[in-house]
Amino acid sequence: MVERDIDFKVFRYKQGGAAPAYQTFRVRCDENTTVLVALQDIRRDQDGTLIMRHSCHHASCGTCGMRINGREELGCVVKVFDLNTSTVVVEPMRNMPVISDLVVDMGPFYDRFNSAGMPLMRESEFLDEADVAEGLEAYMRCENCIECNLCVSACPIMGTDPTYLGPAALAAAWRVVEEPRGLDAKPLLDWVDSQNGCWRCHVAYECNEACPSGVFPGDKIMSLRRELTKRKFRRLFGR
Amino acid sequence: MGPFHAVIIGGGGTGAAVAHDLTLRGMKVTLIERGELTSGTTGRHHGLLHSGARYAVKDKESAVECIEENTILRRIAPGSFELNDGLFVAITDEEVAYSSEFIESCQECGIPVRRLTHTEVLAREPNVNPAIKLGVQVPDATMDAMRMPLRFFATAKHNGATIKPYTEVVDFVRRGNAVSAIRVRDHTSNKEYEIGGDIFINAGGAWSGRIGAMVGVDVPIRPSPGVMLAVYGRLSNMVINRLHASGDGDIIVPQRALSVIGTSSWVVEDPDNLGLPEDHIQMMIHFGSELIPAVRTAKFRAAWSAARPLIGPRGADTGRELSRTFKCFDHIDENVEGFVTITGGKATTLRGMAETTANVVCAKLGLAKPCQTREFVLLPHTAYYV
Amino acid sequence: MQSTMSRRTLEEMATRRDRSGSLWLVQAFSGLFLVFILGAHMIAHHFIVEGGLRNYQQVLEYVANPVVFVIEVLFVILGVVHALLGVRAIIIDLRPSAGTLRLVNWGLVFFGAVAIGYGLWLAVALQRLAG
Amino acid sequence: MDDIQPTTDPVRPKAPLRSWFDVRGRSMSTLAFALNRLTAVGLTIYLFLHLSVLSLLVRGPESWDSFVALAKHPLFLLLDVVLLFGVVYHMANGIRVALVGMGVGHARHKTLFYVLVGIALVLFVVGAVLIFTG
Repeated sequence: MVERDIDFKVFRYKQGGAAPAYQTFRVRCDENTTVLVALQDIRRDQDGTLIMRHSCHHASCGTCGMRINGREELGCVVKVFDLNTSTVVVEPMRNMPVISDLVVDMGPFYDRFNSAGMPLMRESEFLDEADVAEGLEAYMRCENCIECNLCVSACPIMGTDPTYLGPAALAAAWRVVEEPRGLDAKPLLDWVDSQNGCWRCHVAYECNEACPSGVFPGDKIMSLRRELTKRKFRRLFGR
Repeated sequence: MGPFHAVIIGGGGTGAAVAHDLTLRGMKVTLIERGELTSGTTGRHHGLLHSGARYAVKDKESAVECIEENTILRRIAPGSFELNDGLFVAITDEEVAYSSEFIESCQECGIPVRRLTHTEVLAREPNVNPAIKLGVQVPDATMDAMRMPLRFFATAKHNGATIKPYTEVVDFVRRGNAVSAIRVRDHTSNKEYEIGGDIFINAGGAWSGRIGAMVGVDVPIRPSPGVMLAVYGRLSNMVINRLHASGDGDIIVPQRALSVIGTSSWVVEDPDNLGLPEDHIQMMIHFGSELIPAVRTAKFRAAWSAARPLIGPRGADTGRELSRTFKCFDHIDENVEGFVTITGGKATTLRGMAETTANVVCAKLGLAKPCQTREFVLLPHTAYYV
Repeated sequence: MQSTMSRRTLEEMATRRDRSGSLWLVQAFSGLFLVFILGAHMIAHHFIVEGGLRNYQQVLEYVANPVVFVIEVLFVILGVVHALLGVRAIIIDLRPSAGTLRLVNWGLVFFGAVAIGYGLWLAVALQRLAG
Repeated sequence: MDDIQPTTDPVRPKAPLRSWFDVRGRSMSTLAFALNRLTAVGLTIYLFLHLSVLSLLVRGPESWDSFVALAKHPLFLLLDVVLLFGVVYHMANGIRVALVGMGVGHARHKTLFYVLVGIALVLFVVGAVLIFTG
């Protein structure tokens, strides 16, 4: 297997310490080495104080969101050789407070969901399939959104105004509007029908580009807007 | 004197459940984890909520633990699972012959089973290898390997536990033969400080041997990694297992929009250095495609290794021969007071491991508080962040 | 690790849950109309006449045409509305406080009214001049 | 590094100009957005300049015709070309944003962009030639 030395230019920051700076580490990589594995190798062999978030290592948990060469990515599924650069720049996500190194505080991400005032985040969805195994009502699966924050990091509007609800929360809102499952979606539509809601989006579609999990928040924001436009026109012309 | 203070080292599923259990029993709890929560083995397994059927023939103790905990977890963590059951499929005649022993053993362990014919299996799971001869349906499920344990952290936190990720233990402080404090380094600020406590619980999983060594006790842990492969697409809705005594690449777990194929097994010394043998990835594709042929053509998503914390003597070489049960060690046997280790086990049994540990801890401290975690419905994972 | 969004930010989110978001729709529709009107305006004024621009007399004759008059009036109204809504969108992205935003809103309404009023006056005056 | 927030404090917004116009590593749509905003500012300034210049008409033929003479200077025509680009681009991208933003054809927003901006560029080239030769 081919092996090569790759330089990783990593964002470093410790609370109460020196100003943030980049530190470069040289790591031996092979074809299977992902950026996350390389970072773990750095922690093991070169600097035990380097910290990052990670858990599942296969793009299912959404913890290892970071910026790799400027793009929002999950470190666990980006192979170093696929980047085709001899230096890989690794930085924490944007639009979030950085706790240390590559670790951001996910609090604001969840705060936005909670400001809806109704259950917004779905854990699982039911699948429509005729032949279901005995003893089960329907097959079910976990929702696509893995709450990785990459869309929030990529969004240019989020970068100027944290009061924007942001792509992740809006996408979750659309899931409820699309499939209310007994919930009244009206208050939710009212919630997103605001200056900080779905109208705030400027259609830069960075969220779609960044989404690693097939949620495509940009499309869902547009779907919310279509729904609201219809509603407004209906109201304008007396339903 | 206030409540006893328990300090838990290790923020995986076990530590999470121990923190939850002990807070419910009224103790003051501090948990430290050197990295992100669930960043060791916990988040990284294939996400199977075991029915226990996998162990029914050879390891009844584990099988019974699994089915009991499986039932409890469905009750206390609703929403964290894809409850689609599992299928054990027999492909060879040998496996068909094995099926009666398998079904009997499952029944002995209290695992509900249903035998399905070739046609029934393919009607439910059309992607499964059409050469299969029969299937056995068991109550397996897919779990969200990171969010389910996070619910234990969330609940513990809301009940008063202090959870400190990015905090690594660097030394133990002893008073006489008792551990009286740990010295930790906070990696977010590079500051070191001490945390005192009445009892110290080593929940380091595959790393628990290393933590034990810092205190000078021997934890017989064998970090035993396995390789997993994730491909795009849900190739099945039920968990598909090979109906044989356990082996490599014999399970496919659908998870969100992915399918995870697992797993292999070997033994390493350093749980931080697992590697990712290319031949094991190929093995997953090879054996996985025997279960579901589409594995061969499915688009690659990720391949990774995770270290099981198996209990066993030195000298084990593949880890397959080791039991998957768990054990709580009170190191008073080695003349160390105030230090217990909980290790072994698996994600499915995390609550049970915590119950056992908390029982040991309470007995040591003379605290007569019963376990409440069997019925306590956990907060959603999002509660951890607010 | 107990740091979530500040109470102030959350309150800000709550108070700013106003309906003005759908002004975007006005922006979009005025924009779509402008495509036609501005298209007509530009072609008529700059690409039909020899030399690109009309002299004084040509302009007056042109504006005397009632269809052109209506188009120009519509253009002034839609153009000003579209432009000022755009300015407002940009200002909102600069995170004004609720008070500043109120001030901006009134300022833009005033400015818009003046601009439209001026445009209408100009159109009428030119038509008068044309006789 | 300036757009990272090394703090545990609540999210502090960074300079908006950077967020809007730093298109390094961003996708086509951010470029489209940045350009849209840039042309918007230009066109707004132009609109009000244009309106005020028109007041020359009321002052009589001399002032207007001397302005027309000035407007035919090549440098002025160059500015016209820049303006034309702003208009056609803002128009084409605006149509896309309006449609997509109302949930019309958002699944094919990229195709929409290339088609509309393609048309706009053709209009621009034709217009630019006309400005100098017409």
